[in-house]
Amino acid sequence: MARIGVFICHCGENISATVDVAKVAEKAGKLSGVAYSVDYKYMCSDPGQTLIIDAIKEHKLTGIVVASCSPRMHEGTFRKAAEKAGINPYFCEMANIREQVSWVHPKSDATTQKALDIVRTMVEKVKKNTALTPIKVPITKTALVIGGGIAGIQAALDIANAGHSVIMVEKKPSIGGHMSQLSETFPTLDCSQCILTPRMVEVAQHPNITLYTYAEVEKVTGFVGNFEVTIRMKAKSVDHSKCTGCGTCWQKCPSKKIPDEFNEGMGFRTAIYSPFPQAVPNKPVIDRDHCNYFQKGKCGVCQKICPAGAIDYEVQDEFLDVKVGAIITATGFDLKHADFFPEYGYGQFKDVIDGMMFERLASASGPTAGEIRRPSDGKIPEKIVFVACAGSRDKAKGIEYCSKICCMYTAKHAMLYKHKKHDGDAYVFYMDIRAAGKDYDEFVRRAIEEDDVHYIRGRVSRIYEKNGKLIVKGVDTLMNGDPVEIEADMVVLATAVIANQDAETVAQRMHISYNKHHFFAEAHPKLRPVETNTAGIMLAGACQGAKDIPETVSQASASASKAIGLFSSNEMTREPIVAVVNRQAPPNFTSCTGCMLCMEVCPYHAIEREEMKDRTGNLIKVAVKVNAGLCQGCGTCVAMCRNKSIDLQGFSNDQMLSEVMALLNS
Amino acid sequence: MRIGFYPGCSLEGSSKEYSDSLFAVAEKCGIMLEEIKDWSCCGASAAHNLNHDLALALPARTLALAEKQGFEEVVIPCAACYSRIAGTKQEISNNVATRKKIERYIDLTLEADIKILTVFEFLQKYIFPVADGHIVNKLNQKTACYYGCLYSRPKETAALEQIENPMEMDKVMVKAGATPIDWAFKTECCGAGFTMSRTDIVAKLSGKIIEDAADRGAESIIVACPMCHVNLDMRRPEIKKQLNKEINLPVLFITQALGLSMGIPADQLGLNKHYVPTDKVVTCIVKKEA
Amino acid sequence: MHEIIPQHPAGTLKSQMEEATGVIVSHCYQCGKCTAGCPLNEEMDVRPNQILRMLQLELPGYEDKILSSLSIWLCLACDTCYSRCPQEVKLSQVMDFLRQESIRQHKVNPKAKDILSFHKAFLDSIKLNGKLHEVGLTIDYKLRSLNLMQDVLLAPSMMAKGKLAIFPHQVQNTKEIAKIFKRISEGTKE
Amino acid sequence: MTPLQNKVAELFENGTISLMIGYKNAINKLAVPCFIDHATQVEQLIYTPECKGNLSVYLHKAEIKQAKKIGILANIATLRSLVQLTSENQLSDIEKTVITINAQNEVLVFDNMEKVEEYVQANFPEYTEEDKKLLEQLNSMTRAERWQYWSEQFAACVKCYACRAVCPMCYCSSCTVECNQPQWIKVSSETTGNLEWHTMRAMHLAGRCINCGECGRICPVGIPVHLLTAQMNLDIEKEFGSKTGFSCNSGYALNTFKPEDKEQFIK
Repeated sequence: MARIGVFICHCGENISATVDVAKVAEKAGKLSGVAYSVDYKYMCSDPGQTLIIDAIKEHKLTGIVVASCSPRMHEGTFRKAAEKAGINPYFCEMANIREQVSWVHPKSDATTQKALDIVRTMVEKVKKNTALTPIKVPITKTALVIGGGIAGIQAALDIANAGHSVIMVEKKPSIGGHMSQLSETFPTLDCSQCILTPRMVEVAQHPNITLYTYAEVEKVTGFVGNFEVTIRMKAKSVDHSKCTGCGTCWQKCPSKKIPDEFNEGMGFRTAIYSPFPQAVPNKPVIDRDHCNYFQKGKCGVCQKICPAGAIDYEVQDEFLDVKVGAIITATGFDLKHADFFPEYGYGQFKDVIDGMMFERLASASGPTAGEIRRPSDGKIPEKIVFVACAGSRDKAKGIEYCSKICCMYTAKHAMLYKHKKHDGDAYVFYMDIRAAGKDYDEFVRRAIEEDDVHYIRGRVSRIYEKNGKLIVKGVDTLMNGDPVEIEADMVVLATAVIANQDAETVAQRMHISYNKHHFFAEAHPKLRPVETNTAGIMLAGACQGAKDIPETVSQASASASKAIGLFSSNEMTREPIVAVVNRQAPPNFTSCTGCMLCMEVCPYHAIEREEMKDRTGNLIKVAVKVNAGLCQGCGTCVAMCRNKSIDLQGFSNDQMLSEVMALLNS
Repeated sequence: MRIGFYPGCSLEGSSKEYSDSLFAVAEKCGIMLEEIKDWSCCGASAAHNLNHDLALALPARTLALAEKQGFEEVVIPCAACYSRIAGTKQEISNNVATRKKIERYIDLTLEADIKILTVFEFLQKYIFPVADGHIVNKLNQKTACYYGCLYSRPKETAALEQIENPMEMDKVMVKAGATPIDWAFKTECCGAGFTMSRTDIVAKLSGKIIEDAADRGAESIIVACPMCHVNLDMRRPEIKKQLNKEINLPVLFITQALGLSMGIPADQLGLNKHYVPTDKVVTCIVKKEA
Repeated sequence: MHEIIPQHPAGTLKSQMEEATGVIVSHCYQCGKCTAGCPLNEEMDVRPNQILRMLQLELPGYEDKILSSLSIWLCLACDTCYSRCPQEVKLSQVMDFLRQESIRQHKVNPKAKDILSFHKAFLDSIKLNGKLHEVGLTIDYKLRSLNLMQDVLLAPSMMAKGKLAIFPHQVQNTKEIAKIFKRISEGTKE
Repeated sequence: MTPLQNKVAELFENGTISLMIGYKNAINKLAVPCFIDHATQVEQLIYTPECKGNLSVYLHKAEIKQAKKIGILANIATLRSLVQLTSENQLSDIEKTVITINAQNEVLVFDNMEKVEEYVQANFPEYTEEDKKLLEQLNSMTRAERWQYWSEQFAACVKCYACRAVCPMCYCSSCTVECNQPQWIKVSSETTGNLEWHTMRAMHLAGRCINCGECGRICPVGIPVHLLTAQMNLDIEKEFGSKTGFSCNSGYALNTFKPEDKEQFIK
């Protein structure tokens, strides 16, 4: 016989202002199976919890209903109290009479009645509750870091330094990411490569880090603590265990006219190449799409001259299966390119360039050795126009968000130009200046006040070329909307930060969600900003949204700490709110008929095929079972099952129907 | 299939040579165009400046007549008429209530599913497949292809693939043996409807266009819009005053230029009707090499 | 001509405009790209982005300033503004509306007289013939605008070039066109 | 000996099958199912237009499954249900040989489901004229009239569950209607409970019914119960473009999600 205790909370005035709590407590006390009922000002307070614990002990309660706020707030609190009092915590249920009643209705009898109705449904539910035990899952204490940019590097180093092993996968031939392409960084103007390369080397040399470059994650299965990952090791055509990185091969390679991605196409590389001098590892790969040997079947120069005999044309992509406990996704971003802005002539006029190209021009390791020279004729521009928001905050072009970093890098670009060409003119067309970071606004002011960069508030309508000059047609909205026409030698567009082209594929492979612009979605924008909705998969850097280096590094460390936290115990416990397939005595074993419809609809791939066999190994029946580690308790499978063979613990069909019947039979 | 033809008012008057040359080219290639019977004016900028319903009703009447007469496609060589009629078609097919209202005004029913062809689409679809056999001359000159506003904007009815740097006319001119130049004013506004009411503005805007074309070495300007033609050709005295210099750059309709490459006599193409003499264009022509 | 100018219900200029055109004024974030690309920005007394700004703020006096501006009559409807607007504000439709409202409230800028005369003469020609009669339009326009001497030298040469017809081309049933005008003027009065 | 009997005897003799499910004559020239486990019994086998029953329903029985090598005589509806059952993973552990007789009276033997699928696709059956007429009548009714019609029909139902027993797609070892903790469907035979039962059954068969019509034919009180699922099939074919019993790996229209689906919730 059930002995249920009902505890009605006033929540200060939050509930009692509109609900007659004393009346609810009184009426609840008369419900069948209710042995004790009381109201109290703050149930979640220490005395409130003590009241519950004492009542359970004193009245030998078998289950409790706490009528107060949303279970999101205090279910854990009250379940712990129940456990302390010696009953299974899953015999504690909450009736939400705050968010669902007092906050949304005026004071009236009907409001009190609704509160009572909700209490009654939960009383009926708790009568059907069963004791549940948390699920224990072992943890593989290895992290996978996808992406070797500054985000991945930071996360990998943090986890590795905490003593756990890390596998880093980078799709390019070298780690370093976009940061390795940058010239100097705001707001301190220190050299990007100078601060980055030591970190890259540290990754390569760290005993806890295994680095796979020129590799991609092919498949992810499993669940938090127990992921199984397949990595595609793309054929490098160079045996890195033999290669010494001497560089003879790329000096002699005859395919010399391949646009150099690292220099944003403003220079050339060879078919066998290492992307930049500070690359890690600084050993080459063969770009088969541009290699004469692979395209035309002749050449083979590199193989002939390699002193280490490291060149192998026959090698194929290989697949490696690894087990990891946590995954840090740090796949980075891309920039919107090409003819995106036809009115600005990007792609049409050589001297209309984007921000990343400017970084390469300003970089000491770039194609001009750090001198700002325009791509068309190599002349040093006398006048440069910088256009902010060239693609961002532009609904018509499909990118309505702010790219966040452009205000700062545009100020930096203008400043770098002025530092190198003192008598040059720099104009910035902007809509708003968003410089909200530490020392950021000071930086922009410095560009304006000390370096005499002309900021014009207004958007550019069109850029065209005439007599070797770029005519920039804009407007000064601070001067009564007067048109402004500038004859510039070079134009730098602050193009939008966008998600990687393959972001959607990556997200689908990882089973993580993403927004309409294909940036990966965090579990909660404020309270869980580095986790995804899939437990055990964290986000770092610009794959989640545009961000600058300081923010990227903080986020990387944050996600690393999530992984380290996970690895701090040998196993983890999970709420037992998972689906189960019923079990019956042989020869039925279960009422499941193995139609597998649930398997297809399960968003977490938590349902597996199960074969029932007799002692001699003969197959008797095919059914399904739920992997409790993967199941998130969403209940989709329950809805799909025709003969109710699958049920959700803690929210079983029986419990749900009891709740409904309690309402209907009132 | 019968191809409908909507000349619009200008092609019956000030830009008769556009219509004449289009028919000459079509005839040469064996394509028949049939005028929509009893068509009326599209309302031009006057209607949409003063009354939105009228700006829909006038084009709708013509569309309804074309449908009634069984045309599946209608060629509209005038850019202004094209813009008004394509815009009307779009608005009517997007909004049932508007369609019902307009049907009441014009006392005709319409489906608004007729295909409207610009002169570029017409040339591409019907003339290009057979043109090579008819092109006997090479225009042998640098031309500036001028598209103006009405083909390129608004984006909902734009008849051009790249609205900031269209190439449709340039392709036709390459076919005719000319060398289209890359220039900056392909889709800038010429002043359009202000041709009579604000000649000063027309002179200013059209002057910039002519000047840029001349600066970049064009020997002729090619247009596909009667308003552009009037402003660029007829308003030369005002433009001369505005620029303080005389630029004798002839302005040809696209069909006139194509007609010349097909060996159609200049008179038949109406070249004698222009204000800026077109002799230079004609003298540039050489026989196409076999 | 006045009879075919639509009648609008009461409400602020902004709310009437938004209802009639579907354009939402708050979408404009004042980047100024419309003004930057406008071929006549230099001639305008109130710049395109400023017209939207005034509609956004709705401060006293702004409605009059908009409706009596020359800018709304200078707009050529070339749509350069809309085609490049990052927020897809259909400014040309706003201008169409404002012109009609300016006539209705008798606030047409005196400097726009010629432009309005031309539009009216144009529509009258259509109302009469179903098609535009250029000679008729020219004479009508000259009478309305009193620009009697303008283009006097042009007409004979146009006629000589066969570019002008002395007698109008007409649609077969000109009454049909007149009826459409009548129905619209009645319809818009409702 | 008919060609069918010869063929089946041959299959027994060469060890292809150890149990044959077919039809035999009963009184009043009715065809009833028969189960043969030896070549000597093949002379009972008949195949006449009366052989309408859907024999695939027996494949779920534990006793039949024990036979290991099963031969089954299949009319077109049975073939279709075999295809549908395969797509629902119900026949993967049964070794079966499928025998049918085509329009030219030739005996065809299929040793795998691909061939069955091919045959079904080439000979896909239409609805009978009678069913078409009835559906048309039902569809021309107003909603209220239709409710009235079915209420009257189901008032006569005695809940004998023959419709379920004869249905090859009702293969659950325990049916929801018998689930009593919680009890979803009223068990007593009265109109509301009857409507509940038939509505639930129709929903469970939505997009799965293979239109054999057995449920309607078997009903002792003559309710055309098969029309419910027949109409549902038409709707699903229209909405999702999928036919039942047409492909062995088509997936189920009501739980298949595609990126191009117009609903946004899955994205």
